[in-house]
Amino acid sequence: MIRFDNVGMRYGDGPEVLHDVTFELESGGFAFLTGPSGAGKSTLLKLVYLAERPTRGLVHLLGHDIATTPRRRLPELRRRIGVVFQDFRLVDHLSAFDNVALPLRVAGAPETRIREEVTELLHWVGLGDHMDARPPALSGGQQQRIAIARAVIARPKLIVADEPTGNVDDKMAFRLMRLFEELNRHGTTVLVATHNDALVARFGHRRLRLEAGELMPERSARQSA
Amino acid sequence: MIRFDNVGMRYGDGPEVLHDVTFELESGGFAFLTGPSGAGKSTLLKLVYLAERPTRGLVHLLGHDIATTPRRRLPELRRRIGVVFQDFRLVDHLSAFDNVALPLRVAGAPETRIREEVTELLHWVGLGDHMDARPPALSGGQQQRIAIARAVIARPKLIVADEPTGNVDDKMAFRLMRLFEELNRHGTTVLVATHNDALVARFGHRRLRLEAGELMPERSARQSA
Amino acid sequence: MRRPAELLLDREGFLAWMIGLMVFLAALAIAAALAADGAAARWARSLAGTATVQVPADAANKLDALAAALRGVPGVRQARPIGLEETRALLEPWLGTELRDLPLPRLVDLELAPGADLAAIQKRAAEAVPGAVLDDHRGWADRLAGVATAIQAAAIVVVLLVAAAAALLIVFATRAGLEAQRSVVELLHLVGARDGWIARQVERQALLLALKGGTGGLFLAAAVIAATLWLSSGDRLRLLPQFEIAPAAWLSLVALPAAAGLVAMLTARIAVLRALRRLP
Amino acid sequence: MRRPAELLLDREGFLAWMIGLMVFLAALAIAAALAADGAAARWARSLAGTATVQVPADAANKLDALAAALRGVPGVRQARPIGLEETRALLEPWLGTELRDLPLPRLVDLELAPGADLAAIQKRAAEAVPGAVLDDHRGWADRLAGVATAIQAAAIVVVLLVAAAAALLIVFATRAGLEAQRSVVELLHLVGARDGWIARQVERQALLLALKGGTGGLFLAAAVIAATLWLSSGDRLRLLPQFEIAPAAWLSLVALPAAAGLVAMLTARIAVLRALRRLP
Ligand SMILES: Nc1ncnc2c1ncn2[C@@H]1O[C@H](COP(=O)(O)OP(=O)(O)OP(=O)(O)O)[C@@H](O)[C@H]1O
Ligand SMILES: Nc1ncnc2c1ncn2[C@@H]1O[C@H](COP(=O)(O)OP(=O)(O)OP(=O)(O)O)[C@@H](O)[C@H]1O
Ligand SMILES: [Mg+2]
Ligand SMILES: [Mg+2]
Repeated sequence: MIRFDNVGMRYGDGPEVLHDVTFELESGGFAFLTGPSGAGKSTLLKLVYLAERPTRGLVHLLGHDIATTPRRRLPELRRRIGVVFQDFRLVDHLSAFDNVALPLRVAGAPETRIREEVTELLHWVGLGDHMDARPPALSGGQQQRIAIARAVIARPKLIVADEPTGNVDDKMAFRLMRLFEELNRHGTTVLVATHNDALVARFGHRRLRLEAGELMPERSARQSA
Repeated sequence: MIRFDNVGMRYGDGPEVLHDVTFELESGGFAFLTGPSGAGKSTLLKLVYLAERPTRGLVHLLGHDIATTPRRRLPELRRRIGVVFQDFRLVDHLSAFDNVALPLRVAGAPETRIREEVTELLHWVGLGDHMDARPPALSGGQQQRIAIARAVIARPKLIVADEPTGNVDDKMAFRLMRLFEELNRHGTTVLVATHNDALVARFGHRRLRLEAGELMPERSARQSA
Repeated sequence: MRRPAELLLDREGFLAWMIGLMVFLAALAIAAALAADGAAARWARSLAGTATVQVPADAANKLDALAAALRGVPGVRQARPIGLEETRALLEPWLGTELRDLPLPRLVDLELAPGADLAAIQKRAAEAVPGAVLDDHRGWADRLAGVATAIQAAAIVVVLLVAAAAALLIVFATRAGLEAQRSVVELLHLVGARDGWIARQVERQALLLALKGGTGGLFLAAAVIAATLWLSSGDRLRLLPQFEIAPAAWLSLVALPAAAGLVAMLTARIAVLRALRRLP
Repeated sequence: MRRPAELLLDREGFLAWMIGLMVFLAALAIAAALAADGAAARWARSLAGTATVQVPADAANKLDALAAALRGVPGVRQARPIGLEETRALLEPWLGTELRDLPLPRLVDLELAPGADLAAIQKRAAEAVPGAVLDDHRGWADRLAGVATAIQAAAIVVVLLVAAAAALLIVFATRAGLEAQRSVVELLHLVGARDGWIARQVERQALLLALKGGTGGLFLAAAVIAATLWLSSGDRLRLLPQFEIAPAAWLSLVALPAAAGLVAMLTARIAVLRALRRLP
C-alpha cells in the first residue's frame, strides 16, 4: 500500500527535513505517526498524499512507483486517498455540505447519492444542524469534523490524517478514531499523525516515530505510551 | 479583571450561542475554559478580547464596563490583552520575527527593544532557527508557537488563549503552559480554552466549563480530571 | 438556489465591474474611431466622385445645353448647371458682397461614376461650349484624401492602443481574482481533480463574468454613443459635428463583451494550468 | 532590506499594473483632447484676428496706397496687399486656371488687434479707395468657432468619461487588493491598532503603489504621444494632421499619477475605515 525506500526530502534549497525514511504500511494497516513539532510528520504525509515529490528515494503507493507514474495518472490515485489536512483547508465560500461533497463532485458522483451520503455523514459527526453554515461561522472543532468528513466521504482506499483531533474534545476524538477504525476494518489503510499520546495509547496500533526527520526504530504502541 | 453578568450572545440573527453567562476572574487569576466542541468557548473568549460585543448582559474588563466605554478607548484596552487565536491568524507575508513583533510595532516600541525581545522569545519557544521563515513554510506546531509568542511579547495584563496547544506535543504543551504560569506569577491574568484534559488536570487551576452555551457550576480542577 | 461554484473568481464583483469599464472604454474608442473614419471616408468620397465644368462668363446662356450634353457622356451620373445666385453665394467668401456686377464664370456640377473617362468629358464640354474647362478637383481631393487617411490611421492606432490596454487590464484583473482562489485550486488538485476539470471551472467562470461585466459596459457605452448621435444629428444643438455609425459597424461593438470573455477565459485557463503544472 | 509592511495591498503587482494602464489611457485621452482643443483654438484664433478689404478690379493700382493708409488706423496690426498672382492662386479652386484674363477684385489682408474698430477701418478704406469693402469673415469665423467649440466640448466629455472610468477602476482594483488583506486589517485591529494607524498604512501603500504604477503608465503614454508628435511634425510622414501640445498642458499630464494616487489613497482609507467601523 505505502512503501518508502530511503526517502529524503527538502523544500526548495532549504535543509533536508526527512532523511533516509524507510517503512512499509501494508494494505489494510493502521499506523500512528508521532514525533515532536517540526519533526517532519506533515512532510511525510504530504509525500503520501502526493502533494510533494521526494527529493531522493522511492515512494510506492497503491501499487505504483510514484517516480515513474505519469502525471496524468496521479489524479486517479489521489481520488483513492482521503486527506485530513492539519490546517483543514475548507473552502470558505462553500457550505459545510458542499465542502464535504467536494471529493464526490470531483469524481462525478450523481447528486442524489451525494445528498444522501453527505447528509448521513454530517449527522454522524454531529453537524446535522450546521449543514448550510460556511466554515468561518463554525467553531474550530466543527471545522475539523468537516475536514474529516470530507476525507472519508468518497470511501478512499487510504486515509491520511494530519493531527485530526487537535481541536475536538477527547470524547469526540475517540468517536472520530472509531470512525477510522471502522473504515479500517472494511479494508481502508489508515495513517494518522498525532500529538495525542493518550489516543495512541488507547488504540493499540502500530506507531511510527519521527524525530528531526529520522524514523526511529519501532516499538509497540503500548510500550511507548 | 474580567466580569460577565448574565451575558448572552448570538451571531447576527442566528440562535443564541451563550446564555446568561456569569463569572468573574480576579486580577492575577488563572482559569481554564473547557467544554465540548461548539459549546461557545471561542465565542466567550471573543467577548473577552473585544472581537465581539455581547447581545445582552454586561462585560467588565480591566476596570471598564465595555458597553459604556467609548470606541476610541478600546485600542488601549486591547493592547493590554494578548490573544492566541484558535486559528493562529499569522500574517503570511511576514517572517516569524515580524509576526511576533507586530504588537510591539503597533504600540510604537523602539526597534532595538523589539529586536532583542522578539529574538529572545523566539529562541525560548524553540524557533531561533526559523526567525526569517514565513508561516506557510512552518509546521503546524511552529505556527502555533509563533501565535503564542505574539500573544505574550508585549507583556499584556491579560492573556487569552484559545486552544493554544492543539498542534504541539505534550512536552511542548507543558513548556508553553509553564510560560503562561510564569507570566501569571508576575501578575498577568490568564484564561485558556482547551480540550486537553490532561493539561487541565496537571495544572491545578480553576476550571470553567461551558456546555451548549451555559456555564456549569464550578468544581475544582482535580475533581473533574 | 443554484449551488455555488467550487471556484469563485470574483467574490465581491470587482472583476466584473473592471471588465465592464474596460469594455465601456473600448466601445467608446471604437465608436469614435468608426465615426471619424466614416466622416473622413464620406468626405473623401464626396470629392472623389465630383467634378466641375467651368464656362466663361459670356457663355452663361449655353449652360443648360452643356449640362444636357454632358449627361450623355458615359460615366457622368448627373450634371447640374449652377445658377447665377448660387455661383455668387459660392464665391462670396472670396469676392465679398459688394462686387455683384462682376462678370462671373459659370459652373456645371458633375457627379461621376468611379473610373469615369475625364478626357471624354473634357472633349464633349469643349465641343458644346468653346472655352469650357473640366476641373476634377484633383489637387483638393488628393490633399483631403491624405487627411482622411491620416484620420483613419490615427483611429486604428487609438483603437489598437485602447484594445491592448483593455486586454492587458483584463489579464491582470483575472489573474488577481485567480490568485485569491489559489488555495482552492490546490485543494481541488489534491482531491483528485484533473487539470482540465479545474481549468474548465475557472475558464467558464471567467467567461461568464466577462460576458456579464462586458455586456453592462457595452450597454453603458451604447447609451453614451446614442446620446452623442442624437445630440449631433438634426437641428438639435448644432454643437457637435455630424456623427454617423454604419449599422454593420455597431456589430463590431457587440463583439466586445465576447472578446473580453475570450481574453478573461484564456487568461484564467493559462494561469491555472501553469499553476497546476508546478504541483506534482 | 526594508522590512515588509504589515499590510500588503498588492502582493503580485497586479494593482500597480492596472493603475498604470488606466493612467496610460487617461493620459492619451487628455493628450488627444488637448491636441484637438489646441487645433480648434488656433483655427478659430487665426480667423478671428483677420479681415480683408476688397477693391474693385479697376482700382488695383491703388492697392499699396490703401494698405499704407490702413496701417495708420488704430487696431490694425498689419496690412498686406495681395499680389495678382496670389489672388489668382486663392481663387483658382473656384475659377479654374483657364480664366486668367478675368478682371479680378483685389485684396488687402489685415491682421487686427482684439477689439479693433471695424467701422473706422471701413470708413478709412472707403476714403482711400471708393468702392473698397471690409470683410471681417464674420460668417466663416462664426461657423468655424462653432465647430471649434464642438470639438472642445467633445474633448472635455471624452476626458471626463475616461477619467471617471479610470477613477472607478482604480477604486475597484484598490478595494479588491484590500479585500485580500481584510484578515490582516482585522488582526491589527485586535492587537490594538487604532483605526487611523491602520488607515494610514493602507493609505500610504495605496498612494505609493498608484504613484509607481501611474508614473510607469505616464512614461508609456509620453512615449506614445512624443512619437505621434514627431510623426505629425515637419515633413516626415505628412500623414497625420499637425498636432501640438502646449508645454503648460503637459503639466496636466504630470498630475495624473498624483490624481491616481489620490483616488487610490482615498478609496483605501474610506474602505478600511468603513470595514473597521463594523468591528467593535
Ligand atoms: N512549505 C515549507 N517550506 C519550507 N520549509 C517547510 C515547509 N513546510 C515545513 N517546513 C519545515 O520542515 C520541517 C518539518 O515540518 P513538518 O510540517 O513536516 O513538521 P511536523 O512534524 O508536521 O510538525 P508539527 O507537529 O508542528 O505539525 C519544519 O522545520 C518546517 O519548518
Ligand atoms: N462567526 C460565527 N457566525 C455564526 N455562528 C458562529 C460563528 N462562530 C461560531 N458560531 C457558532 O457558535 C457556536 C459556538 O462556537 P464556538 O466557536 O464558540 O465554539 P467552541 O466552544 O469554541 O468550539 P470548538 O471547541 O470546536 O472550538 C457554534 O455552534 C458555532 O457554529
Ligand atoms: Mg504537522
Ligand atoms: Mg473554539
